Amino acid sequence: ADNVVVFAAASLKNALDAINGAWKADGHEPATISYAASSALAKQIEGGAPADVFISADLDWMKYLADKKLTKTDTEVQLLGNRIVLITGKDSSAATTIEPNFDLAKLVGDGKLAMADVKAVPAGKYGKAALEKLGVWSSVENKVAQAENVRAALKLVATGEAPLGIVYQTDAAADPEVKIIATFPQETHAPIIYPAAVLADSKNEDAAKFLDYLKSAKAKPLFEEQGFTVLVPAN
Amino acid sequence: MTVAVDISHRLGAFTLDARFESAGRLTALFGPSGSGKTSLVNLIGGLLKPDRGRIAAEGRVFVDTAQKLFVPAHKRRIGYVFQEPRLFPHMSVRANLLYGRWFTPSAERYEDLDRVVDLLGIRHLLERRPSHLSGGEKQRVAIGRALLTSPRLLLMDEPLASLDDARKAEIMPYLERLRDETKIPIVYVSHSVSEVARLASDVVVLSHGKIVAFGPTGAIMQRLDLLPKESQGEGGTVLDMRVAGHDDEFEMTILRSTAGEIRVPRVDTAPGSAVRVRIRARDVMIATELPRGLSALNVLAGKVASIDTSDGATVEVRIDCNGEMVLSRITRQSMNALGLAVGLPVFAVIKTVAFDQENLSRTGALHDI
Amino acid sequence: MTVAVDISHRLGAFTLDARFESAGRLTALFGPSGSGKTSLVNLIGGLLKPDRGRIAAEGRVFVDTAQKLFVPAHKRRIGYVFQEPRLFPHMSVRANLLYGRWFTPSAERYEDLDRVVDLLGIRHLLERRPSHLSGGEKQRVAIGRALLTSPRLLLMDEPLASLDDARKAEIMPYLERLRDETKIPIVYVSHSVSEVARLASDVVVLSHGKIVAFGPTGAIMQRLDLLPKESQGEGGTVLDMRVAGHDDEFEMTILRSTAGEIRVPRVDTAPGSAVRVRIRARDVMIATELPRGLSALNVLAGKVASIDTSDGATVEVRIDCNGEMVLSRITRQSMNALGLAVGLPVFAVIKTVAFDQENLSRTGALHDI
Amino acid sequence: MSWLQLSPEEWTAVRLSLKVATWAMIVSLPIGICVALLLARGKFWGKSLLNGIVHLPLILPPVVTGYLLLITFGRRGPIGAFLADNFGIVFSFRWTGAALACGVMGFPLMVRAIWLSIEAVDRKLEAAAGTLGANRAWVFFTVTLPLIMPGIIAGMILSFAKAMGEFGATITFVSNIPGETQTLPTAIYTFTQVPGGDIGALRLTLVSIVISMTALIASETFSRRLGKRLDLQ
Amino acid sequence: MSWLQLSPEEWTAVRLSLKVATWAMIVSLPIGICVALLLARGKFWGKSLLNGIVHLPLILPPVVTGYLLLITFGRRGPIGAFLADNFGIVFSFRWTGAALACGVMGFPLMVRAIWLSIEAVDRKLEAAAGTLGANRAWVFFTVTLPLIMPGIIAGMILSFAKAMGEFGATITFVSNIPGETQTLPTAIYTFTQVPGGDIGALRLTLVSIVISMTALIASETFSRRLGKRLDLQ
Ligand SMILES: Nc1ncnc2c1ncn2[C@@H]1O[C@H](COP(=O)(O)OP(=O)(O)OP(=O)(O)O)[C@@H](O)[C@H]1O
Ligand SMILES: Nc1ncnc2c1ncn2[C@@H]1O[C@H](COP(=O)(O)OP(=O)(O)OP(=O)(O)O)[C@@H](O)[C@H]1O
Ligand code: MOO
Ligand SMILES: [Mg+2]
Ligand SMILES: [Mg+2]
Repeated sequence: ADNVVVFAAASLKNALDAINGAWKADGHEPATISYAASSALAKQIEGGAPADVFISADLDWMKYLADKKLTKTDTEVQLLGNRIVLITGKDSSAATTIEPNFDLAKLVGDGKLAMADVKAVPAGKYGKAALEKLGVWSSVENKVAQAENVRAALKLVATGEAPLGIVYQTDAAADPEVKIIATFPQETHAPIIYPAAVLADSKNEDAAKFLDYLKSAKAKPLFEEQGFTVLVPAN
Repeated sequence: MTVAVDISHRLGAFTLDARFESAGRLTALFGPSGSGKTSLVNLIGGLLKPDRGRIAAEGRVFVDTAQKLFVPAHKRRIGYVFQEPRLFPHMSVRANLLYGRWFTPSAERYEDLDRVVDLLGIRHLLERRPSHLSGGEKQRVAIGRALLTSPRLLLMDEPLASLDDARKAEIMPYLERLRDETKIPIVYVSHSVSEVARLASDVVVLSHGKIVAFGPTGAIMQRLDLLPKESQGEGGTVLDMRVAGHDDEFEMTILRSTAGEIRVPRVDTAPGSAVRVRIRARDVMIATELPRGLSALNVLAGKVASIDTSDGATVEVRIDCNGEMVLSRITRQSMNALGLAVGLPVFAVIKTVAFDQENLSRTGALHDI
Repeated sequence: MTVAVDISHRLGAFTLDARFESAGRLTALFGPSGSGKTSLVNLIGGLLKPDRGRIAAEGRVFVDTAQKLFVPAHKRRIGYVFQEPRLFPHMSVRANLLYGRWFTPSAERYEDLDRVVDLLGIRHLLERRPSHLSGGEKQRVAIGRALLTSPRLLLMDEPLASLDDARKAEIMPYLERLRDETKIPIVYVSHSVSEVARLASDVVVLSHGKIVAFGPTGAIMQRLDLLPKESQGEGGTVLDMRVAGHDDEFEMTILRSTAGEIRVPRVDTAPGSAVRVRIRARDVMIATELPRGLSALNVLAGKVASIDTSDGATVEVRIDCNGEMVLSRITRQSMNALGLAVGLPVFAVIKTVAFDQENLSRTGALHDI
Repeated sequence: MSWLQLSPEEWTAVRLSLKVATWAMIVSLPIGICVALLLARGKFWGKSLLNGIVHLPLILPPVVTGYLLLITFGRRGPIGAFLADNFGIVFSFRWTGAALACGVMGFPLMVRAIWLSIEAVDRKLEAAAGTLGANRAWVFFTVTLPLIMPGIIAGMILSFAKAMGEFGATITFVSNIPGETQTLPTAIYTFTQVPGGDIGALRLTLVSIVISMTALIASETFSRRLGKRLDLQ
Repeated sequence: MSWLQLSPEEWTAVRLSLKVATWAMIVSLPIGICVALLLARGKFWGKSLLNGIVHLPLILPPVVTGYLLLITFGRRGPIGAFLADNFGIVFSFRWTGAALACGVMGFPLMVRAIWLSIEAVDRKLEAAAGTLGANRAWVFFTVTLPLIMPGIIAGMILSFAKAMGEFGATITFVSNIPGETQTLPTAIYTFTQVPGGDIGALRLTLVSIVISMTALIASETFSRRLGKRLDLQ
């Protein structure tokens, strides 16, 4: 069979590359994985991209495709979970606990709070929802620096441009230039979920197999190594 | 009809209005700076489209605004030597020279590289780029480039202006041959009376965009009033004579016409062939008795036909030598001393060395009819 | 010392080696196309840096490679009329003309726009762009632009080549005045023997990048061998004479030098002032008896000093007129007929109208020392 | 046509984009002219290096350029810190930073255009100006500069247009702060990232096109008129 | 220096980027020359429109350009479908699409460079060639084209460099498929999206710089040699 073509959110690269290696080692043709922003991938699928599997960084873009009947809805699975955290530079002494109405504005001071785009990028949307829930959004709204994506927000903190930032736990854990002040409680925002599905136009019988492989016990540690929470029970 | 022009054209505040039909083989355009010579040549060459009018050459109609006819330059089979060299900077001299050949059907090529290169003395420059040439060298290459298209009409805008006399002397006989043997009609712009007198069959005198005189060279050259005051000494008589024989001992040639016989430094042509002689008015003395013991060998007998005293110190005397007019420019004082008057029999005395090469030229039939 | 040059410089395969010190006020560079005239002027003007050597003008050292001295062009206070016009295309004629004035300290300005514009006849062009000018018009603007810098040294590379005789006749007296009154030294490139004879105090003859002759104009002009064969008729004697008086009736001026007295068309200068007279060798006849009944008014008595028969049909006879040499070019046949021999007393006979404007020029002291 | 109605925030982005593009263009112009002169005329060690550096923003993915700007011109970056401490010039999270990013991204385009024009200048005219007494600076301002106007105008319009479209480097360097660094392209980007944002993206894209076309046509007209005045054809 | 070692997949990206940039440059060259000629010399209705369209890729955020390409040249897009059905030319998610995206993004830069050179051509030389018998096509190929070589070379290098750096339009149009559409910039982007990817991004960035600098220096050398050969100064 042909290689499985996977369209995956860019933040999954490390984990998926590792899993793809394992998949190959198990005697399969390696998958061809295209990493880009979920939005771009979704629109490309809409435009006829020859992809077999889509893994989005949020539910919205998966729903976008599902509404257009471009996914095999029965294959859709909520694959991974993540957490958002409040970070600061590694030399900073800033500390706080995240609780309703905590004084984030004071902590940010004259600086900026780096986040991914709060309207467009999942990490930004989750962060904004959490801050709203905690009642501090309006006090920091005009101190937010929205980056193109969560990695760029992380960079802003790592380089000291911004004293604080809200990013995924997966990114923060791996960057020695930053440290995590606190993790946002799960209930402050919608669950952070990476859904995956086989696409309607896919004719490759390996597609479903690859998706199954992602849910397998072999994949689980490789995801967890990168800080993701695997949401599906190992089969 | 070699060249027939009847156009008007505006350029900014300047208006060119020209109408002439020249049957001559070399039509000179003569006139002061800014009088419209280059514009006229550009119109003939197809670089300008006239606002109104018609241009034809050698029976081919180039432009006729009434019929909305405009033959583009590249179909006119002309060779144009521009006032400035306009060489292609990205090509060697050789490539510049050969450029036009691509477009000349080989059956119509009458010129070849070797001949032109030797004529112009540019063999050592062939591999150079134009930017590495001197002013005169560029001009010579430009002449060569136009000649090597083997054109059916040659347009030359002051082609010799930046050349020294030695070069000019080499190129002019070539142009004569082109005119007489290859029978390529030539339109030639020049400020130099002596070039015009030597080469032209017909002269168009321009001033402020208008034609103030047009006619055969001989007639125009006698009208000293047409020449700028400063060139009047250069004007004079143009006689078309025949070789009567050669004097080998003194390396002289004897020329004859109805005006009489004159001796000039040897001209290498067979007896019987036609030679044009230019006699500057200022080179002609007048004697009332046959001079003796004098180094001037040429004496033509005649009668004073007219005296023009319009000018201050000098007068112009027209001497009728057996039907041919010879013009002389002498001082009023001499005129008085000699007691000249219309009808007086006199001798026109011309120094032989006045006929140096630039005043002698072999000619074929200068007009086509 | 007006101009002192001692340089060598290579350009591709061409090598220029020039060494001369001219004390003259107008040094002409004369030589065939490609002989290195423009290169030499570029070296003096600071557009080229010589490989080796020294150039000084009017006591200012411009280049001295030994001392690693190089004064950039803009500090040389020169006016340079290039061989091609090089006008600024983005400026009006007026702006072109006035360009150099910005850089001339007002105390040193001796030229003003009105005067130059009238001299050159370019008033109607002032608001135009250079691209809308004819060839000769461009050249005139270029001359004006150089003059209006009120330079302390004027370099002119064939400035009059594309101008008609009338224009030339207007500009030449102006250059004479500049040379004589304003005392601006001039380096002047020309192919025209008559321009050189009229204007130059000294002549540098170049050939293949070498100086083949250098000296005062009079001396060079007598050496017909230096001239290209075709210009030899133009060469001859240059006599510096004085005005002895005027003949108002016939509008003549009487000039005198030790050679004798000659009459020329009126020259407007006071008795006693210096006038340079150029006598073309071909305008001088030789008579063994005093001519009678002849329109040539000027007769100088002398003795044959030498006869040069190197050439075929013509010979050059040098006549010693009381210490001043007058050169004559006559046919060998005439020589034989007259029985000329060295020592024979003869008369040099010159037509008066041979002295038209181009052969007469007012002169100041032509040399500085 | 209510979907064409711009929100106040979008108006702010439009104004900001104009400001950023204009400043990027104006400030990079003199530098661009100098660098183009150096590249076209200079003979010095490291010319290839300079040439390479000028072209870097073209060669690098914009995000990388933005990141490089961040670590050099950012608050902690060597140049950024120096400028902030000594001149009070701060780029990070300011519109000035957006202008810097846009200027840098458009710089190679501007330099190339001017460079090409400089190479087309007839140096004989400059030499002529020298003989008339003009020193190098005068020659430059009175002869060279007017003659390279077509290249300068082309360079300016390229720089301006690029600034109107620049997104990657800007957002990476100064992020996307409404009213301060949110330019039209970043606003458009935001729209493209959300399902259903296409209309908004289209609206802002049209605005961007209208502005740039106006600038383009104005520059052409100016250029043509200048060309006529200069008789450069 | 083992971190400088490229993985096989990265080598593929390098090769692909070279291929894409080269094709983008080569294919857009003749079109660029024609369009530049039209803009510089043509007098026709809609010239401003053409000018505007040429500049669009500069003005629009690259993501928008990519998106526009996707909906016109994609499998379901009007032009894409037409080309695929009639000529078998497919852009979507092929390296050809990446080349198209890069070519389009570099097109305004190329056109401007050539345009500037065309305007600097002395039309009197073209007229002279006409009098020598050359028709318009010959004049173009023997006179105009050699004289605008500096602009053509500049245009080519700008197009090539832009293609080496183009990211936004490419990833949006043809995604980031290893071996097919994953060029150096998209590979770099992917590295920047994951923790620990910086080294990889740096490695590929260096590769990109080395390639582009080589191209740049080669073009300069060629241009200079040509200039000497042409005596254009
Ligand atoms: N850049 C150059 N490279 C090589 N040779 C050159 C260069 N410039 C001029 N030459 C050569 O140097 C010689 C002298 O040139 P120059 O321009 O000084 O001549 P010129 O005496 O002014 O001639 P003309 O009367 O034709 O203007 C010529 O043979 C010319 O071919
Ligand atoms: N493009 C133009 N726009 C306006 N006037 C022009 C243009 N070109 C030429 N002229 C004017 O037309 C007149 C004739 O120019 P032309 O070039 O034909 O003169 P010419 O007789 O060749 O002079 P020259 O002997 O100086 O070359 C001049 O007065 C010139 O100023
Ligand atoms: O090429 Mo970009 O992708 O300008 O921002
Ligand atoms: Mg003319
Ligand atoms: Mg010269």
